[in-house]
Amino acid sequence: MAEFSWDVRSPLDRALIAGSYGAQGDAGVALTEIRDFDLVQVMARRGKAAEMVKAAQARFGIAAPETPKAVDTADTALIWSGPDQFLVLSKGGKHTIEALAAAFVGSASLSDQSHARALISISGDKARAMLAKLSSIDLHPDKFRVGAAAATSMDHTSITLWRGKDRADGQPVFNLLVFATFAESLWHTILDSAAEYGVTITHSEKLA
Amino acid sequence: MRGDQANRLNNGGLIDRSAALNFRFDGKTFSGFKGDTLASALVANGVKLVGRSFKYHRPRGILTAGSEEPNALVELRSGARREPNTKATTAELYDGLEAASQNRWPSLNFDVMSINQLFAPIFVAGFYYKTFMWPAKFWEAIYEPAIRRAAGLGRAAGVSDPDHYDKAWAHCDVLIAGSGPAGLAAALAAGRSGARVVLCEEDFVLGGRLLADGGTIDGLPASEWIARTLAELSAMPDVRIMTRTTLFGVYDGGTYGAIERVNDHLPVPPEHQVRQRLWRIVAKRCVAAAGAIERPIVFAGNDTPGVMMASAMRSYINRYAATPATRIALFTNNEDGWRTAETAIASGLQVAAVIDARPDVSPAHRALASKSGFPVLHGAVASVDGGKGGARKISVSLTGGARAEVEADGLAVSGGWNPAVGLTSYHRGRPKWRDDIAAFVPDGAPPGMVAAGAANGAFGLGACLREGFEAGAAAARDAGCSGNVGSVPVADDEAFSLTPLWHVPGKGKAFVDQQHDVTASDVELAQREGFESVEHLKRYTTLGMATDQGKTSNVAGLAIMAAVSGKSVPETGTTIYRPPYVPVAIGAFAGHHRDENFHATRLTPSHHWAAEQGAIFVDTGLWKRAQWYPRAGEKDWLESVTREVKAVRSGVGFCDVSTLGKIDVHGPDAGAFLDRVYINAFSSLAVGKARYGLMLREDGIVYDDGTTSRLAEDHYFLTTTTAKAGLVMQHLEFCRQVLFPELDVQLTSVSDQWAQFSIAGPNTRDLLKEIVDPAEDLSNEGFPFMGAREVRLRGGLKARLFRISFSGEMAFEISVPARYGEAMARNLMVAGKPFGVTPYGTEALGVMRIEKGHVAGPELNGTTTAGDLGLGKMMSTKKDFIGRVMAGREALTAPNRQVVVGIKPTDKAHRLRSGAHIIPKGETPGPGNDQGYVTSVCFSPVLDQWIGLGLVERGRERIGEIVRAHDPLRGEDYDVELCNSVFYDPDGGRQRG
Amino acid sequence: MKYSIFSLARAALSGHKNWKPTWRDAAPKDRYDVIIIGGGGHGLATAWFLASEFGIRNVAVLEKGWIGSGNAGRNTTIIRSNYGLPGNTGFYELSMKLWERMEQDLNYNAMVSQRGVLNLYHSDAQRDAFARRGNTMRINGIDAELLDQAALRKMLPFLNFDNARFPVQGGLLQRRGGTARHDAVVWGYAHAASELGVDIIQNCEVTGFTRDANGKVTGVETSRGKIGAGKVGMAVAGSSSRVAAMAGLRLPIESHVLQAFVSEAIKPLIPGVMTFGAGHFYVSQSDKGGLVFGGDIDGYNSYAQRGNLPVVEDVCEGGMALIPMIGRVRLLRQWGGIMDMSMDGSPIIDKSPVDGLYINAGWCYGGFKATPGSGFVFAHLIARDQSHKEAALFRLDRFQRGAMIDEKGQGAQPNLH
Amino acid sequence: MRIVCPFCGERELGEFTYLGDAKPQRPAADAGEDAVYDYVYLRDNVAGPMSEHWYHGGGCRAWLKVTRNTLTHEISAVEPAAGAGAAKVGA
Repeated sequence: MAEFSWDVRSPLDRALIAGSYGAQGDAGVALTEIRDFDLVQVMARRGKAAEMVKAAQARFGIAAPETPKAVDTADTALIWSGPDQFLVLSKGGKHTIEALAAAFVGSASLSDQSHARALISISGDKARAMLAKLSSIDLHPDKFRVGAAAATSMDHTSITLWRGKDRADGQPVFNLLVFATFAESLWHTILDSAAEYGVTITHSEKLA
Repeated sequence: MRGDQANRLNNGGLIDRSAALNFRFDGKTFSGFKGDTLASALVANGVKLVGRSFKYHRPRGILTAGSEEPNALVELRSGARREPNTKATTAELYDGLEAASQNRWPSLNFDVMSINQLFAPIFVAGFYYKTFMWPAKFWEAIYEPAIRRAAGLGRAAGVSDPDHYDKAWAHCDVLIAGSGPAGLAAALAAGRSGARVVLCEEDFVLGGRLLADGGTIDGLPASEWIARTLAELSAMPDVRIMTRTTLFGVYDGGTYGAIERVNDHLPVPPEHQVRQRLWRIVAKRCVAAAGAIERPIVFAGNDTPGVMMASAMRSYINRYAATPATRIALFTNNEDGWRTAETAIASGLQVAAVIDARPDVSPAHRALASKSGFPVLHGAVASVDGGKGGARKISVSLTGGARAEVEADGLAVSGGWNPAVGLTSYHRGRPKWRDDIAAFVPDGAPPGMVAAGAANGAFGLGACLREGFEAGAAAARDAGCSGNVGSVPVADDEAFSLTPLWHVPGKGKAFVDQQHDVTASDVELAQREGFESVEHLKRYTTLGMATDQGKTSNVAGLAIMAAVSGKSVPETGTTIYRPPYVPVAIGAFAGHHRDENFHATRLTPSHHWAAEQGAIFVDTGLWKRAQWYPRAGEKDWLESVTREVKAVRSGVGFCDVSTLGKIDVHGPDAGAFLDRVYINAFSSLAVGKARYGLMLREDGIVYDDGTTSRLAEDHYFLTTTTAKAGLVMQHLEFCRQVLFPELDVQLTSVSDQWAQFSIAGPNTRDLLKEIVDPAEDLSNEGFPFMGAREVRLRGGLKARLFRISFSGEMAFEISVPARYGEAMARNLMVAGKPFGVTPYGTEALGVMRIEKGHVAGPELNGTTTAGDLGLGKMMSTKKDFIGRVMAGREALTAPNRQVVVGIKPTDKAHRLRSGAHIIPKGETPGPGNDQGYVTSVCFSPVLDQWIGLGLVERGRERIGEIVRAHDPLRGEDYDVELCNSVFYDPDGGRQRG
Repeated sequence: MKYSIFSLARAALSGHKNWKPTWRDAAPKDRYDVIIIGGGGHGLATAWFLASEFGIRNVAVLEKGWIGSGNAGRNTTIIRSNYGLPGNTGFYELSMKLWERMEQDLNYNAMVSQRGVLNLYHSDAQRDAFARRGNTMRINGIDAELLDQAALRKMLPFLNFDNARFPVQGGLLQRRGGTARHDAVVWGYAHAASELGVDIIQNCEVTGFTRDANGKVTGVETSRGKIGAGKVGMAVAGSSSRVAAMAGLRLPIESHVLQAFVSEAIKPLIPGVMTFGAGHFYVSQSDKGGLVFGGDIDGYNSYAQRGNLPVVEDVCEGGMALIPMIGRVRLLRQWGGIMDMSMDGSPIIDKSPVDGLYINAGWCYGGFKATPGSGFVFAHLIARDQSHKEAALFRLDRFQRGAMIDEKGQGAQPNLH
Repeated sequence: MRIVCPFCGERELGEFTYLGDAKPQRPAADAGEDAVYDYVYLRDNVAGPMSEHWYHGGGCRAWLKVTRNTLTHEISAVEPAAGAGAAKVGA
């Protein structure tokens, strides 16, 4: 019998080189890839939006977002991803599609997206300047506040973007989910856009 | 000519005399200062001859001090960074700058092509339309190449642009174009209101005309007021001031285009930085405070070097402390022009005379003239003598008919001012005429935009400040910002009295459009020949089509047309204003998207593994797919592909097919939904089964195909072709949201969730047994052909397994979550080693599908019906589905349609090529017997010959017929046999076994 | 007035004071045998062919603005006959042959320049599609060559072969393709038609049709009064639906905006016409020196004659991807025209369901190259009440019959053609 | 051009894909060939305000009905397609 190893590789496994990139000096942008997460798309069935919200409340203890927002619980983030649908982002297998199935029976359809996306956290005092090159939406601190989310595009590629809690140093944090097969390409575009500000690159196993 | 800034004043100017910069023009070294433009540095060095004109190669100097410059165009920089047609008047000086004059040979001073001037009597507007017609063949061979070589201006680098560009978005409440008094006042008011403000200034310093003309604002000298204002604006966190940035276009929904010259003031951009950045600015309101452009008066010799706009002369003297001439004459038809005389005197220059076309001159100016000892001549400049060395003598027609001559080496001209109506006219608003200033002012501006200050025809400083301030305050208010705007900056309003004068009749060439060499008589000729509409005038004479887009010439041209056609200027009207306001580098519009970054790249989950294996990749849409896996010693791709096919057909191979579109279709009505989008039924599909489905467009033509499996009562897993994945998703969402909203169905793309591999060949089951948990029944009974279900793999991982075959072999497709994709490829190699497992690429996949007669992209070409593809029987007659009705139209069901058929050369050694046409034997090829063509070909290792599929008229009725494959493009014509499209295992025993 | 170098030289002696108008600016008469609505290239060519080939000289061309003010004066001036489907192939070649003799026919230099049109391919599938098309052309007696990368490297060394996302692999070349000076085509037809007695009436907007009791069109109502006509032909691409609606017709046409661009004039850089196969970009260089380029339509219905930034960017991205040496060349001017986008990407030249009204429409963005051919076959249709054989498939009812001529295979979605 | 997506807010043109006139309604299964021909091929080709289908494919994937003036590109109304956000139907 042959020996297998089912080791996982993130879509950025090859492209991400931890360290610094671009202009020397204090890095204006920090990029962190967050690896190995569970992500489930929850879509309300026809006429069942209210039931889905109720089911989410029961399961997560908070209301699922009905407008473009991301809400956090202790161990998950619920991120709006379209009308009557949201993503459940978590780590550690507590909220896998199997774990959630029972909660949404009859109210929503679930689709596993855990492997369909890469998750990149972008922060730093030049994060907005860099994102302005890629995103057509207004990320002004008063317009895109902590917890704001958007289903949008970067570089003609669909993404989900939401603003996390500010870093300890007060700098903003933007989380970005990109389709896995586009991830390497977008990553290079991000690096290209960020190079003039200086970049620090890391990866993490933890949700921010 | 001396290289030591002989024409630099000892004091004054906004230049940094501590920062001397060396530069080269036409190979000669000069020096200038930080704060200079190339033009001002040339002026300071006494350089008058800067370029040659487009058609007549006339010597030209510097006419203006801004982006409206028609004459002083140079090739800036060298080598790969050479930029043709760069305006010396806006090129910021840097140390080491290199510039060369253009459109001359062999040199600027001695230009052979100036011989064109001798032919000027023939080279009138539109002359080329009337000749060069005979002999017909001579146009491409002789005339046109000569014309092309003579035309054009500068030379492009001719090699790849080494610099980088990017693009960015900005958002604001109030966008302001221009930082003159109106723009700064607008920014103050809007900023104080609390609005988010973006102010764009094309210059590298803020201030606009204040920089040259000064003035007193709020009791402060203009320079101090600018500094104070800048300090106040800089303290506002939501006010963004962008210098070196030109707002060039207005698009829909409050979207504006701007170009930022980030590093054009440096020899090369610093590392990691771009040369230029394209901004898309989204603004709720926009204040167009782009100022006005002083207009020339058309008279003979008005293109002589040394003739300069009066305001430009002030700019060179006051802003740059550079004197364009030592003895200056002024020709004006308005009060404002006199400022140049004042400036000249204040700077210690001689004023030779003021020629004023108006009947009266103010007492103050008359007093100035007598005090300074220069004559005031009532009349107009009739001609200028001088050549490439510059103006020498000016002859004047005095009111009343007498003539006078004035000796001067510089002539300042002011014909009044034209508001910069470009931005406000880009939504096809036509500017309206104002008699009092004899100029067009904005009208019909795009929604949300308002003009203020000189751009709106308000020429006094006080008025500019008031209009700008009010416009800024109103814009902020409209955008919902209500902070206290404070008080409006105050300044006096200068008088502006003007008597319109466009053209001084006389002998000699009088230029309207200096860059394109359009003369007043060209305009008259156009009128005579019926090109009286301003658009005809423009097109016939090329007036206003040069790199300055007629900023200094259009209004004069149409005024002259108005005069000769007996109409008023407003009746004559303007041409359509089009963006960009200034020419913008194509590279900036492209930004990051060039070379390998032109489009995004999608990588399959096993990409890096395949790369390790040495795979050759092919672009398929955005995807990189492994095309084949060459091995040492293989002489070409065909040998590799043939090996891969043989390995699959005799053993087992696998191929990453993750590029297929994959869609989760959920919901109680999922089956009913699929019944409507596919021609065949899916509601009847049993859970655990897969079925091939065909989708039509509503016009009855085949759209896409793929296998769809039912994983649960309310869950289907649909696959699409690689090419159509995104479009099918969009189409299905349209069906779900628009056409059939009553159905309870949900769609999610899971294309990226699953790494999917096709495993094919007689040993497939043996290999799978190594991978799949032994508890799973993979026998023909336990997992029959077209079965589909979730299985557990060794190690516990869950996967989806589909018993489907594209190759015609015993085959499965297996899906694992994508992050396991690479491990899957490695594990298949390990597990398959005993069976000789072979990874195969898209070429082998294609070979096997052709051998099997499966249709793909070349056959699903957007014009074929299900019947054409031999799939007509799949069309259900028991239900409605997209495309059902239109598929029944007569021409789509005609018996003589071209249908899919197999094709093979009768000579087994002959290669078959796609794109060859099918012609009946014994006939001469022509449109009447062109019966179809070869769509797909491959070398079939099984048949040991080239085979293919084709679309051939009545093909299925003609199996066995020998026809010609006619391929004149490749010089081939050979016999082929029409045959059954399934070349391999026609009864399908292998895939079912 | 005969144009030649001699007449020019003579005129020069008299200071060019004796030139007559290129065409007579006519006032409308009460009635014409044929009225052509639309003073663009197609309408004027139709009038000229009616007069010169079919002996019908009592013709008026009605133009709501100035002649050539529509798409005739807004296109990127390309001429070619490299089509692949029956209906198109023969028609565009007929047109090409007329281009080749136009200047002598009209005594007007329209600067027809057969500098070659090259369509680039970047994949095997594209090559195969071009091979199919090129062979169709050859079978129809049209020149076509399939070039590989090596040939292109020699011919156009500046293309991005080695650093490209989608490397150029080869191209389909029609050497007889090229460009022509668009405005001059309009003026040339106007000049020649006017010489034969055709009335060219500018600033005359058609506002309706007059019909008899049987519904037959008897003339038009215009901003300059009623004008009677035996037959009325419309050649108003961009406005076809609006004019047809005056006769109560709905057409299989949508109006879309196509943007086009010109750069500053530079010395000769790009020899022929080329089309990028992996993005939306095509380019040629005008005799004046500007790079004339364009790409895809904006994609939404529009009569605004202007477009938006995403397409500008898309086109320039294509340009930079293909020809990275144009990065520092500056875009000088952008504009937009209204395209009659038909449901299969091919034109309609047919009698309309309304007696006496003839339709010439649906040119998508390919109308310029069709100008002489369109004029000829439309004149034929109007004069003989029968389609010319090379226009026999451009029927209005082809959509009802399922006989579309869909080169791109995009179906009834005009913005994809 | 910018479209206010009822779900996402104002977004730029590049996020949307155009389909066309939203007025034609897909005929019933038994409507016959002429009705379907009309639906598939004939257009009013409105010069002025027109109701159109746009797809927010670069965002929330909702199909929208946008009222837009084809002469000026001005957008006066945006509403979701009947089945976009249909989970709220009857809720």
